[in-house]
This record gives sequence, C-alpha cells and structure tokens, in this order.
Amino acid sequence: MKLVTAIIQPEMLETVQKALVRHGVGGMTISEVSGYGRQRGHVEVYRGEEYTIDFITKVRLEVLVEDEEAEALTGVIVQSARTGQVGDGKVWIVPVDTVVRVRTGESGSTAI
Amino acid sequence: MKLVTAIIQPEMLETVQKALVRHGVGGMTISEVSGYGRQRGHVEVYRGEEYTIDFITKVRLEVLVEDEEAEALTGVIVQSARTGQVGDGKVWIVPVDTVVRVRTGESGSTAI
Amino acid sequence: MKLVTAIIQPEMLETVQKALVRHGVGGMTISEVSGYGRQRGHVEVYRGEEYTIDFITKVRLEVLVEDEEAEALTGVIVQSARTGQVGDGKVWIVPVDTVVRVRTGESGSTAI
Amino acid sequence: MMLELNSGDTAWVLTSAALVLLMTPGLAFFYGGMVRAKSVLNMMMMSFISMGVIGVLWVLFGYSMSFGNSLGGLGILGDPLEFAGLQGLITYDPSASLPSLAFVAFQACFAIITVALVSGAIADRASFGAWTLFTILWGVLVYFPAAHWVFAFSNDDGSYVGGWIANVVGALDFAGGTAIHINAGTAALVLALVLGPRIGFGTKPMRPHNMTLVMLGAGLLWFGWFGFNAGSAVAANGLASLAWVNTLAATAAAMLGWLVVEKFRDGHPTSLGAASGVVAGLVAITPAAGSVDPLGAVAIGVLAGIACAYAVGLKYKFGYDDSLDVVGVHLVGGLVGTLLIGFFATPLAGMSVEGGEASPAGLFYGGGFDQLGKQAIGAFSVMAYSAVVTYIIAMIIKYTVGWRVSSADELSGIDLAEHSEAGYDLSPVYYTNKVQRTLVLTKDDMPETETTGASK
Amino acid sequence: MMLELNSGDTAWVLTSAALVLLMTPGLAFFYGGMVRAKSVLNMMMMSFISMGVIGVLWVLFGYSMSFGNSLGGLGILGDPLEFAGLQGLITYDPSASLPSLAFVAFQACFAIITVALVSGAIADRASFGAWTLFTILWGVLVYFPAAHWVFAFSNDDGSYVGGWIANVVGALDFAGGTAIHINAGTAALVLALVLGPRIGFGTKPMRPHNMTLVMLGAGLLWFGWFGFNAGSAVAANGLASLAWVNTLAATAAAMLGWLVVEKFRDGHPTSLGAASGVVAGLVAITPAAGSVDPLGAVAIGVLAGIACAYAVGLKYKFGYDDSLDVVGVHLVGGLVGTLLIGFFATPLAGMSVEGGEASPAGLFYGGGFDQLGKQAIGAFSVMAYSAVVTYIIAMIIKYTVGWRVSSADELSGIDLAEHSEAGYDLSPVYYTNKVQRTLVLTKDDMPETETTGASK
Amino acid sequence: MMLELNSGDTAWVLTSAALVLLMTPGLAFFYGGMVRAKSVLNMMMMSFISMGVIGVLWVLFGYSMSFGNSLGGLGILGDPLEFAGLQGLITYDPSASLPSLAFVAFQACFAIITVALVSGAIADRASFGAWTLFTILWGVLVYFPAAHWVFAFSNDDGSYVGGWIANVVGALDFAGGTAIHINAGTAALVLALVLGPRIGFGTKPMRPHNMTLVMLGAGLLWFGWFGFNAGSAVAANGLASLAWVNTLAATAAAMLGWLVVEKFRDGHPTSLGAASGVVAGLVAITPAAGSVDPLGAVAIGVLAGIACAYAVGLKYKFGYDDSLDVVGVHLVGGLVGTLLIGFFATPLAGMSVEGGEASPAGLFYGGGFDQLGKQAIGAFSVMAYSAVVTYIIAMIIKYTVGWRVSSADELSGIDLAEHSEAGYDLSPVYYTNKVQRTLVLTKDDMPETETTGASK
Ligand SMILES: Nc1ncnc2c1ncn2[C@@H]1O[C@H](COP(=O)(O)OP(=O)(O)O)[C@@H](O)[C@H]1O
Ligand SMILES: Nc1ncnc2c1ncn2[C@@H]1O[C@H](COP(=O)(O)OP(=O)(O)O)[C@@H](O)[C@H]1O
Ligand SMILES: Nc1ncnc2c1ncn2[C@@H]1O[C@H](COP(=O)(O)OP(=O)(O)O)[C@@H](O)[C@H]1O
Repeated sequence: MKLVTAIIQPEMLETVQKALVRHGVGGMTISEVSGYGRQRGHVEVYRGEEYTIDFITKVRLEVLVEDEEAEALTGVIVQSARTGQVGDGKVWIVPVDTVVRVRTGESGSTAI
Repeated sequence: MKLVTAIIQPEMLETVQKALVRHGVGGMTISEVSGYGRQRGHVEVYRGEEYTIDFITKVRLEVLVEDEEAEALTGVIVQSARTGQVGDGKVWIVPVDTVVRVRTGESGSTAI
Repeated sequence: MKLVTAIIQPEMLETVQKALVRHGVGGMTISEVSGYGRQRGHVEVYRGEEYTIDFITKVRLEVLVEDEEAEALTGVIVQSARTGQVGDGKVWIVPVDTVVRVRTGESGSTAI
Repeated sequence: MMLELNSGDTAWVLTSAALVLLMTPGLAFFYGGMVRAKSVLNMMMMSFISMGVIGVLWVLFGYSMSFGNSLGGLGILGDPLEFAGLQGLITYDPSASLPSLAFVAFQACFAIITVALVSGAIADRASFGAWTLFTILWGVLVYFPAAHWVFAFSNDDGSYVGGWIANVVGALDFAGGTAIHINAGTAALVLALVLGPRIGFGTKPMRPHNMTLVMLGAGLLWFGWFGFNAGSAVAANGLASLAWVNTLAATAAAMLGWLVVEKFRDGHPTSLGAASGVVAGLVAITPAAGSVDPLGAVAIGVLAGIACAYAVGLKYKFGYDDSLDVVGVHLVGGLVGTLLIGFFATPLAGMSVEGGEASPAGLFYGGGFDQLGKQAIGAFSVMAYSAVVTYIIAMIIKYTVGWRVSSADELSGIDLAEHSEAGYDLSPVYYTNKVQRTLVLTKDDMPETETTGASK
Repeated sequence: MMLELNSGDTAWVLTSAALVLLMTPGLAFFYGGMVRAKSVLNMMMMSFISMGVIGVLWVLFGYSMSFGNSLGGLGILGDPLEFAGLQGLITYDPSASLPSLAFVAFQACFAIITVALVSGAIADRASFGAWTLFTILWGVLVYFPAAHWVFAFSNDDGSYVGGWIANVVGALDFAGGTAIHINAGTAALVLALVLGPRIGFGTKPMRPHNMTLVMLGAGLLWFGWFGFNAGSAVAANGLASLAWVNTLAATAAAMLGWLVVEKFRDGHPTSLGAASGVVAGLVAITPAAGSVDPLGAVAIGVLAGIACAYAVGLKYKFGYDDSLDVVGVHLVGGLVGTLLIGFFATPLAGMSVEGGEASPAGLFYGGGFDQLGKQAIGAFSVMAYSAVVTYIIAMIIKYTVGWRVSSADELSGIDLAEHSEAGYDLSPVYYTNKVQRTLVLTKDDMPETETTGASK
Repeated sequence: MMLELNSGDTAWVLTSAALVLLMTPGLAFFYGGMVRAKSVLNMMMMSFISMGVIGVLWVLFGYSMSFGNSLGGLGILGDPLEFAGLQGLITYDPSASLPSLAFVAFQACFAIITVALVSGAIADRASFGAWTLFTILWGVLVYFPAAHWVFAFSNDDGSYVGGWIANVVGALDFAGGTAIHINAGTAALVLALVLGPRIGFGTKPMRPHNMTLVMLGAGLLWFGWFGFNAGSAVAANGLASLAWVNTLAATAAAMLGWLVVEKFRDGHPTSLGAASGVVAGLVAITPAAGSVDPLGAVAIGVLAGIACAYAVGLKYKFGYDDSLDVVGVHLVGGLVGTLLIGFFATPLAGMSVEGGEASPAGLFYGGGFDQLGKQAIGAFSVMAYSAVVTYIIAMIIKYTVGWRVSSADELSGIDLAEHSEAGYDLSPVYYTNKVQRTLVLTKDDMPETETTGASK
C-alpha cells in the first residue's frame, strides 16, 4: 500500500479529480493548505505600507493505492495538475503498512 | 514508531476520541478534510438547476504510537468510528522514523 | 527522501519559518489543525455553564528533505519552535519513496 | 374637537412602522447568529417566512380581526370582515389626524415580529413546512385575538368596542408586553416542550456560531425598538419622547445588569450577555415605556437584566430546550416589565401631552396595589390563553405533518436538509471545487492528453 | 393656495432620503453575499463607488439635468446649468411646503442606487476602472435624462416643463419602475452580453458565499424601500401610507410566490429564494405603490414573485451571464409592475389625500385598455433608449480602457487583483502568520540561538 | 413669539435620535471588522459598553452637566443637579415647540458615540475593566463639559447661560467637530501613547479580518450620520435639508479623494480606503454641515479625504499604535472640517430657514479671517483640554487597575481572555466536536462495546 500525496494549484483540482476518476481511482481526500516555495505571493498594500504574502493557498490531495499503482498514479497527477507556472506543486509517495475500511473492517487492497 | 491516520465521519469524532482516551492514548491531532468516495454528497439546487456535491466533509485524525500499539489502536478506531453507513472512512498506518517532543527535545516513545 | 512533519504553536510559526529559510529550506507546506494532548484548552462559560475546550488550534508544518538532512532539520524546528510551555508540539520523520515536481516532472532531490 | 391630518404624526408613525419592520430581519440575525453554522439559514428563514405569511394575512383579514369592532361587543375578537382586504381605509378621512393605513402599517409589523419571536425556542430541528403552518395557525388563533384584547381601545361614544384587557381590565401595556412578549414567550415554552430538545442538548454548549451577527441583530433590534415603543404613542409628541428616552435608559441599564451578573457569577462579561441584556431591557420596558419616568426605566432595566441573566439558565435545570432563550428573555422580561408597572407607574406620564391628565400611579408613586392587580390579570390571562391554544396547535401539527426533521438531517444540518443550501463558503478556493453540475465521469470532461487505461 | 413650510412633510422626505441612501449599502451586501468569497469586496465597491461618483455629479449638474426646466421645452433633458452646484436652492422659499434641498436629497439617492443596480450583471470580472468610468457615462447619458422623463412633472401654469413620459404620455410610475428598474435591468442585459460570461459559467453553480450577507442586504433593502416608495408621495399623508402598506403587502406576497415555485419545482424553498422574492416584490410594486390598493398589491406581488422565479433561469437557457439576476429580477419585475398597473390601478388611490380626485383606473377597475397602453409606451421607450445608449457606452469602454480583468486574476480572485485585499480572514491564528512586511531572509530577523549553517 | 408643539420637528428629532443611536453599533461593526478575528468581540464590546454606561449616566446627571444652566454663569459646566434624573422634563411645556425629552434623547446618542470612538486607538490589548472605568471617567470629566461648551447656547434674556465656546468665542460647530471628533481623536492619541503598541505593530499589517463588517459599519454610520448632522438643525426645515445634502456631498467627495490617493500612491483603490474615506468625509462635514453650501461641502470632502488618507500613515512614522486610525480620521478630519469653515462658510446658510438672517461668512465668501480665528480657538481649546484630562485619567487607570492584558492573552486573543468567547465558528462540523461539558475521561461516557484494556 502507498499513500500518494500531492500539493496542487487550487484551480487544477477539478482537472486532476477527473483524470483520477478516469484512471480508475475510486476515492481520495483533499484539504486546504498554504504553501511556501519559489512562487511568491502577491504584495498587499495596507494604509500605504507594502506587505508580502509568504504563503499561498494550495490544495492537498491524498490517495491510497496499491504498491504497483503508485508510480502510474503519480504520473497521472503530475500530468493533469500541470499549468507550467512556478507553484504547480509536488507529489510524493509514502509507504503504508495497512489500510482498513472502517465500515467493514476489511483491510488491504479491498479496503481502498 | 507509527503514525495511525484515520478519515472518519465528523459526528463520530467524539466517540472515537473517548475510545482512544480510554485506551490510553494521551494525544492526537485532528483536522477538517473533504472526502470523495462511494458516498455521494447531497444534491444542491441553485436557481432551478441541479448540482452535486462531490466532496463531503470529514475529520482526519492522526495518532503517533509505538510500533506494537498500532494494530490495536487501529482496531479501537475502526470499532468506535463505525456507523455502518457508506462513507465511514479509512484508517491506515505509516512507519515513522523518529518522533521528537518540541518542549523537551526528548525523542522516541517518551515523546509521544 | 524524508517528510518532516511538525505540530507547533501558531504563534511560533514565524520564528520557525525564518529559522528554516536561514537553514536553506526553500519550501514548506502548512495547515491549520487542532491538537489534543497534555495542554488543556481554556474553559468557556455559556449561559452560566462551564465547558472545556478539548482541542487547541495548532499549525502543522511539512517539509520534504533529503534523507541526510532530516535529522538536522528536525533539530532546527525543535529549537526554533520551543517556548517551553506544555503544548509546544511534536516533530516526526516519515520515509518517502519519491518526490516529483509537478511543473517539470523532475523527481528526487532536485524536485524538492 | 375638529381634527385635520397631522403630517408630523403621520411622518413619525410611518417612520416607526419602517423601524418595526426592520426588527424582524434584525431578529433573524440575532437568532441566526446564535445557532450553529449548519442551521443559520433555517433560523433566519423562520423569521422571513413570518414576514411573508403574516404580511399577507394582515392585509386579508388580520388587521380586521385585531382592530375591527368587537364581534358582539364582547371584547374577544374583532370582526374579520369589517376591514377585510383593508377595504374602506384608503380614502381620505377628514376627521382623522392620522391616515388609517399608517396605523395598519405600524401594527402589521407588530404581528410579524411576534410570530417570528417564537421560533427561537425550536432552533435547528423543526421542519420548515411545519413552522410555516404554525405561523398561519398561531397568527390567526393566538396573536390576532390577543392584539385585539390589548391594543384595541373602545371609543367614548361606544360606536367602537375594542378588547377586554385594554378596556375592561384596564391593564397598562404601552407597546405590547402582554400581547407580544408574554404571549410569544409562553408559546415558545410550549413548543420547546412539545418538540423536545436538540440532539446533544445539555452536553455541548451549542454556542453562537457568529457573534457579529448576534450583535448586528441586537443593534438593529434596539434601533427598531424606538419605533416600536416611541411609535406606540401614535403621535410625535412628549409621550413619544418619554417612551424614547425610557427605551434608551432601560436598555442601557439592563445591559449593565446582565454583564454584572456574568462578571460575578461566571468571571467574564460576554458579548452574548451584552446582546441578551439589550434585548431583555427592551422587552421589559416595552409595556412600561409610556408609564414610567427615566429613573423608573433604569430600575426596570436593571431588574430585568439581572432576572433574565438568571432565567436563561433554567432550561438546563428543567431540561426544556428553549434553544435561544425566548422564555428566559421574552416571557420573564415581559412579566418583569408588565408587573413592575404596578410599582413604577408615574402620574406625570399622562401629563406629557397637551391637555393630558395624570395617568395611573404605581405602588411607589402613591397608587396602591390597584394597578399591580390589573397588570397581573392582564399578564396571566394572556399567558393562560397562549399556553392552551399554542399547545393545541402544536399537537395538531405534531400528529399531522410532524414537527421534527430526521436525526440524520439534524446532525448534518437543517440548512442542507430543508433548504438545500449552506450558510457560508468563505474559502476563496474551496467551494467551487466541490460542486459540479454533472458527475465527473462524463466522457467529454476528460483531459485530452490522458491515455492510460483505468485500473481496478 | 398659499403654502408654508410643512415640517411633517419635510421630516418624512428627509427620513425617506436617508432610508433610500441606506439601500445602496444594502444592495452592496445583497450583491456582495451572492458572489464567491474571492470577489466580495469588488462587488461591494461597485456600489460604493456609485455613491461617490453620482453623489458628487448630482450636486454638480445631475439634479439640474433631471429636474431643471426642459431644454427647449421638449421634455427630453433638464437644463444642466439651471441648478448647477445646487445654486439658488438654499434660501428659504415662502411659497414651498418642502425645502427644495429635501427633494434634491431624496432624488440623489435614486440616482445612486440605479447605477449601482447595474453592477450585478458583471460580477467577478469587470475592471474597477472601467466600471467607475461607466458610472459616470451612464449616469450622465442614461439615468439623468430618464429621470427627467419620468419624475419631472410640468406645473399648471407652464412656467416649468418636465419630462415627456410623465407629462405627454401620462404613464403612471410612482417611484421608478421605468426610470430605475427597467432602465437598470436593460443596461444589465447589455453589459452581460458585451462582457461575456465568467470563466466556468454554467458548469459550476457559483452560489452565494455568504447567505447571511444576502439576507442582510434584503432586509436593509426592504427597510429602505419604504422610503423609496412611501417617500415618493413627497408628503406624510394618506398616499404615503397607502404606498407603505402596498410595499409590505406586495413584498410579502412575492416572497411567498417565489418560495412556492421553488418548493414545487426544485423540492426546497431556499433562503436565496426568499431574499430574491423580497426584491422582486419590491421592484414590481415600485411603479404601482401609489396606484393600487393592498389587494392589488398582493396580486402584483404574487405574480412578480412567480414570474421572476422563472425568469432567473433564462440566463442558463440563453447563455448570457447576468451573474446576480439583474435582468431576471429588475427588468422582468419592473415590467410586471409597470404593466400590471394597467390592470390593477384603482381610482381610490387618488382620493387618499385631502382634496384628491379619482386617479386613472386599470382594466380590472373599469378603466379599459387606455392606461395599459400608456404603461407599455413608457416601459418600452425607456427600454429601447437604455439598450442603445448603454450598448454604445459599453463598446466605447471595451475598445478603450477594456472591460475585463485577466483570466488569471479572475480565477485567483478580483479582490486581490483590483483592490489588493481579501474579504475575510477569520482564522484566529492564520493570517498574521502569512503576511510580512519584509521577506523572511533579512539578517536581523534571525533567531539568536541559530548557528547551524544553511545547506543546499 | 408664541410657540406650540411642532409635531414635524418632533418627528424629525426623534427619528434623528434613533439614527444616531444606530451609529454606535455601526461603529462597533466598523471597528470590529478592522481588528483581527481574535479580538472582534472585545472591539465591539468597547462600543456596546459605552451605550450601557453613558446611557445610564446621561439620565442620572450627564444631560444636566451638559445642558444645565452654567454653574456660576461661567460657561464651564452645567449644573449637574438641575435636571438630575431628568426630573422636571416630562410634563408638557406649552411654550416649547419640541419636547425637552426629544432633545435629551438626541444628545444622549452623541455622548455615547463620542466615548465609543476613542476605543479604536487601543484595539486588541486593553483590559475590558479598565476600558469600562475609562468610559465613566472620560464621559464625566471630558465629554460632558466639552458638550456644554459647544452645544449649550445661552438664551437672549440671560435666564439660561450655556457654554463659552458657543457663546463667548462664537466658533461655529454645527454637529460636533470639536466636542466630538477633535475631542475623541485627541483622547485616542493620548491612550495610544499611554498603552503602547500591540505586539508586532509595524512588522505585520494587522489588516481587517472581515471587510464586509467594515463596510456594514461604514454604511450604517453614513445612514445614521444624516440624523447626526441634519438632526442638529433640531427642526425639519431648510437648514436640516442643507445639512442633509452637505452630508451626502462631502462624504461622496471624500471617498473619491481617498481612493484617488490610494490609486496613485499604492496602485490600488481599496475597500478599506472607501470605508475610511466615507468616515473621513462625515467627520469633516460634521461641524460645517449647517454653514457651507453643497459646493463647499464637496471641497471640504475632497480635502478631508486626501488629508486623512495621508494622515493614517503617520502612526508608522511616529510609532504610536493608533490601531484603527482614530487620530488620522477623527482628529485630522475634525480639524480639517472645523478650520475650513473659516474659509467656506456662506451667509446663505443662515437664510435657509424662515426669518433667518445671514450667517457668518468665511474667507472665500468675503468674511475675512475673523471666523477662521474663532474656529481655531475652539478647536485648540478642546484639544488641549482633552489631552490633559485624558492623560491624567489614563495614568490613574494605568497605575491602579492597569491597562493591558497579558502578552499571552494578547497573542492568543483578547476575546477568549476577557470575554471567554470566540467571534466565529463557521465550520458546520467542527466546533461542537471540540467543546465538551465534562472531560472525556468520565466512566459512563465509554462506548459499551469497548473492552480492550488501556495501555501505557
Ligand atoms: N520542501 C518542500 N516541502 C514541502 N512542501 C513543499 C516543499 N517545496 C515546495 N513545497 C510545496 O509546493 C508548492 C509549490 O512549490 P514552489 O517552489 O512554489 O513551485 P514549484 O514546485 O513549481 O517549483 C509550495 O507552495 C509548497 O506548498
Ligand atoms: N483511495 C482513497 N484514498 C484516500 N482517501 C480515500 C480513498 N478512498 C476513500 N477515501 C476517504 O474515505 C472516505 C470514505 O470513503 P467511501 O468510499 O465514501 O466510503 P467507505 O469507506 O465506507 O467505503 C472518503 O470520503 C475519503 O475521504
Ligand atoms: N500521540 C500523538 N499523536 C499525534 N499528535 C499528538 C500526539 N500527542 C500530542 N500530539 C500533538 O502535539 C500537541 C502538543 O501536545 P501536548 O501533549 O499538549 O504537549 P507537549 O507536546 O508539550 O507535551 C497536541 O496538541 C497534538 O496536536
């Protein structure tokens, strides 16, 4: 089992979601995060003074997959999330020992 | 060290929290996420047009435990989080190299 | 590749961020979480009745680093995030199989 | 005495009517901010639908039921047909200093808000259809009669006979402590008992999800209440000015009273306490605004603030889930104000207008127990009537359309269940990504570069 | 007839003017709550800038263009110089019952809100500079003339000649169904077509991000609208009272009408529907408030509520992105109200004031088709004029400064792009951590205990 | 001249009083939206408590201190006992065109808001107890006297002696530029210096957490300000109408002035700038509303908008943390308006009422430097008095109860620390899960299926 985590641009979520579903992914979990990196936030002006936004809103996507699927899935995400602009984000894979479905208690690949 | 992560129904958080504390767990971290899976969101009507909510609000629960505790803990979560409805969520275990407590700098099992 | 995750006090984020940048870290991802642990939340009074806040707002910080950097980075976070109060949080390290940069598709250490 | 149109009085009554109309949205925000985020829209809708339903009923026959000549001269109910559709009230009447429709307008808004007040007791759990039905039945069977009793004054030559509390009992109720607050508060208690508590009541605080909305509601209520109370002089004169100042003084004092209780009992004065204290003071001064002097108003305010600050805790003791404290604030505050008139009424109040005579005096102003007795009769009659008829209506609804939404709907939020909408989506990026017109599986939604076959 | 200052009328007109002024912030909240969180400030700013621009223009020459003596006696345009800078209107005029400046104040707020109304059609995508330019051009070229046509009544001795629709055609428009709602609704349609739809229009709901703000807007609009309609009697009298009651009755009925449509068509009555129904009813009763009786108002309200509830769906059918339904509510509601006067006008309305005579009767009140024809001429003239001139203005702006912000700015949010700010930061811990005066790399920002060298 | 009750004037003054009352909640929202989310409730509570404290004090002896006969005829302080408890003001007075209590009501709201204004300088860090104490001391020692100086006009026969600035100096201050804005602005500066800056001031923007609340505040303030300014004519007449139009014109112009500065200096016109410009214009026109013509009002507005847009930056230069720009907007705007009267006052203003005479002319209207000098004396006297007495009060509080909450409380949020509540909990699922009546460890809270023993 692997957990594929991606940090992507919020406006690309829909495209990525569709690509994943097309690819056969039946489930995923997303959350709102803020990212700091090469991409710089816009400059805000407050009462005549300038301030920089360090962190930029991103969406984090998490998908549990079987070991052999992880690479392909990463490819799907990378392709569909790309805009070519700085700030497109990262995808990484973490090993998972077990996955259990709460509703049934089944574990392993049938739990995904 | 293991990190047990669970995606659960928001209304089950309290039950799960109590079960964990009863089980001897002294700490946990939660956050709000949105999940996509078998469970379908409700249909919204806007100006006479229908729209489907793809993602449904869930709570993510993370607990750091010692290796030998992970399985039992997963069992506690799975049991206490179950409603039997589609959308009850997943629990998974990820290996952790080290844990450090910020306040004291101690690491390993005393840091949890 | 490693993923260093830290749960820290919200008011320490700025200090930690500066320490990380000084340390040479070029990117990170943060999100808002709630933590349960030794630190007790304040007591709220509502219509004359007392209630306890179980969960306290924290910031989660995630940084992808190369294997050999992980320990040092953890040290930097632990030092800069410390206030000495209960509730200062945890830092842990998880192994990562691969990291890919969405924009370019490059993977491994150049992707961080 | 030959009258002619008094444009100043007309201006003031029309202004007051608009102010009172604003109170119902104000109440919607006050109540809406106090519930949890998942039921804010339903809470506001319960007030808005009262504006729709009662607004129309008032025109059709409600005004006539309240202010028509008493059927049979009994003082029980106005003739519903006399002014049905407000017929006959449009044409200029040279003998009136105020256009009839100005008074119709003013009183319409009283009817609307009284019904809306009740909804605070049943937050988060009542089916919107059941509530809508309730507004119709309760407006017609409880409020319109009660308004007749209290607000319809017989004229001297007997050509017009009004309600029994105003004319036979002679209870003082300047702007509606009985017909409005005691009445709505009693109905609220009955509904809270009939519907039962919210899931989790007593174990979770269920605190306000948006205190800025609560404060906005309190601010608009206070503002509008000047129309409510000072407008009840139905003229722009010294009595209206007295009522205005009393409405300021009592409310300020009640806020202080409530906050002091909180400070000493709980350790912290809260903004919810300030907002609640404001409303408690407004409620208590409502019946008394035209009968007491500003020092009396301060006294009534302080007492009401303290009394209500304690009364809102009763629901935990007795286990009825009066969710937003309609009983603790409106019933208790209404009783405090109505009864304290018996102590604080000053004869000077009646002399605030040209040619005015000394008005009844309360106990502290040399008037004995007489007025206090009248006040008690008025208050408890309305309470009894409201309790009985509300109970009948509530049970009919319970066993026909049913009152409560399902537990699942209550847990996931009544806004989604009953209105198919959510109160807020404040994330700049989030909501849009979560809602789609079609399922994502549609073929032509696919990215063109995608070729890998689906697995599993 | 010798007049003297009527302080009651003056009080009412000044009060009404303040009420109408409040409608524009009210509109800002109504519109602002309906867009997505990332464009709430821009949406509100489009209303606020109208207050700035039109507020100043009105003083300079706008009032004079609308209410100056018709240039050449043609009824087309008031003399812009006659009252430029409001000169000559300050000194006490012993022959007027109302100070001229009170009327100036009242009408100023009509001009402000009419321009602001248009902005709802172009939510989330219009450059703020382009919109500001539009407010100037459209105010001067479209609204000021239209107001002259409809609101400037010639006097009997011919010393003052007003606009052609009011005087030559004789269409009834009590408070501005044509000059305001049909006019703004038409302009909205033109702008929606010229600018094109928002990115993603039709595939995402783009639902309100904050319904409490929408409800607040609806509440303030309703409140203010009593000044708008009842104030249009320009006196505190029976006609004002009639208009007041009609403004309650029609609005309540329209809310019910809209909610019933939603219940049966979509399964759920929504709070957005209630708020929209309120506005639809207010729009429809605007021209008719002084011409129909309360039952007629209920009828107009119900019909407007139903018509608009269906009309807001048209944009999906025809593909124009009238984002916040200015067309569906203001154009359609304005037409419904303006034309239904031809059916429901009652002669009694004219008799609501001292010495008043029977006013024109509609079809249902024995008046034949005559008034209906006049109404249609008025409505369609304004529509045609507004369509043509708005189109010209819109194209000039399109090809000079340009209308739309970049796609990237539209996607990430127009608030950041045009105003460099964000609507909300409600997290108690978050925002502060994300914004800094200087980049974090500054040397002296370093923690003193840090000694480890930087890697990479 | 024999007077009788003028119902139109009474209606207008009562309406205006209600409008001014609404300004304090309006201010609470304006200020509340500008602070960070974690201190919104405390910010609003500082305004609300002023309503409570001053509302009661005004009735007890505040009105008497401001409008009682000057003690010793010195023009320094009204006799606090003359109208203590508002005794003697209730009974109908056949020689007055306006009930005394209407004026009491109107002026009460001035006192309330003036005190509340000061709180903007000490956002996020002042103990609520200390602030409450301050409202009492400052109201009694600073505002009540200053109001006497500026608003209490002696009568002709010498039977009533008012304040020295109004009667001896003869400075023009229509609605309170000196007694209110310069006074509150000066006190704000003193408090900002005494309390010291917020933690992090200057390195973080500390921008508004909820701009919709700020805009709501600005909208309600503008609305209410029509009562403030036009109500200060204390009659519904031509002067009130002039003040009304000036209040529109100056405010619109100031908004434009501020936005233009932002556009050229910072690149973007902001909604905070629009809201601030509105308030700056309102402040500046306050003293001048009854003395200038609408073109003068536009000029004053533009200048005030520009001046204040720059003045709000001064705090960064000089390092005083006037958190919400009370100094930059109220002190500077108040000075601009008060002094510009010396230039723009028009004699016509006095002729706007029946039998009115030419009022003093400013420099541009042929009046020489005379009036300018009077204005300066008035402005700087109030400034000096306010600075000294506020400083003494502030130091007394500092060394007795203490001003600031602990750093930890300031960092985690003053709402929790002082009021034990949080402004918002907008998540539909979250809050409820985080708060419990009892610790989770209670035995009977256990799930019944749980049998595994606890480890560790
Ligand atoms: N080392 C890192 N650890 C964790 N998250 C990172 C790291 N570097 C970047 N990110 C995340 O990826 C996002 C995009 O990174 P950025 O450097 O701006 O652009 P790009 O990935 O296109 O080079 C950041 O906003 C942040 O959320
Ligand atoms: N492959 C997956 N990867 C990550 N999260 C998943 C995955 N599948 C499901 N989830 C999470 O689990 C939740 C419940 O899944 P769902 O399929 O709806 O029900 P169930 O787990 O009862 O079969 C989802 O809302 C989502 O948050
Ligand atoms: N076992 C755990 N698993 C996951 N997160 C934990 C765990 N224990 C503590 N935490 C997180 O660390 C935070 C601080 O823990 P706490 O026990 O309050 O203080 P400290 O770490 O100083 O002993 C908690 O709020 C929670 O977010």
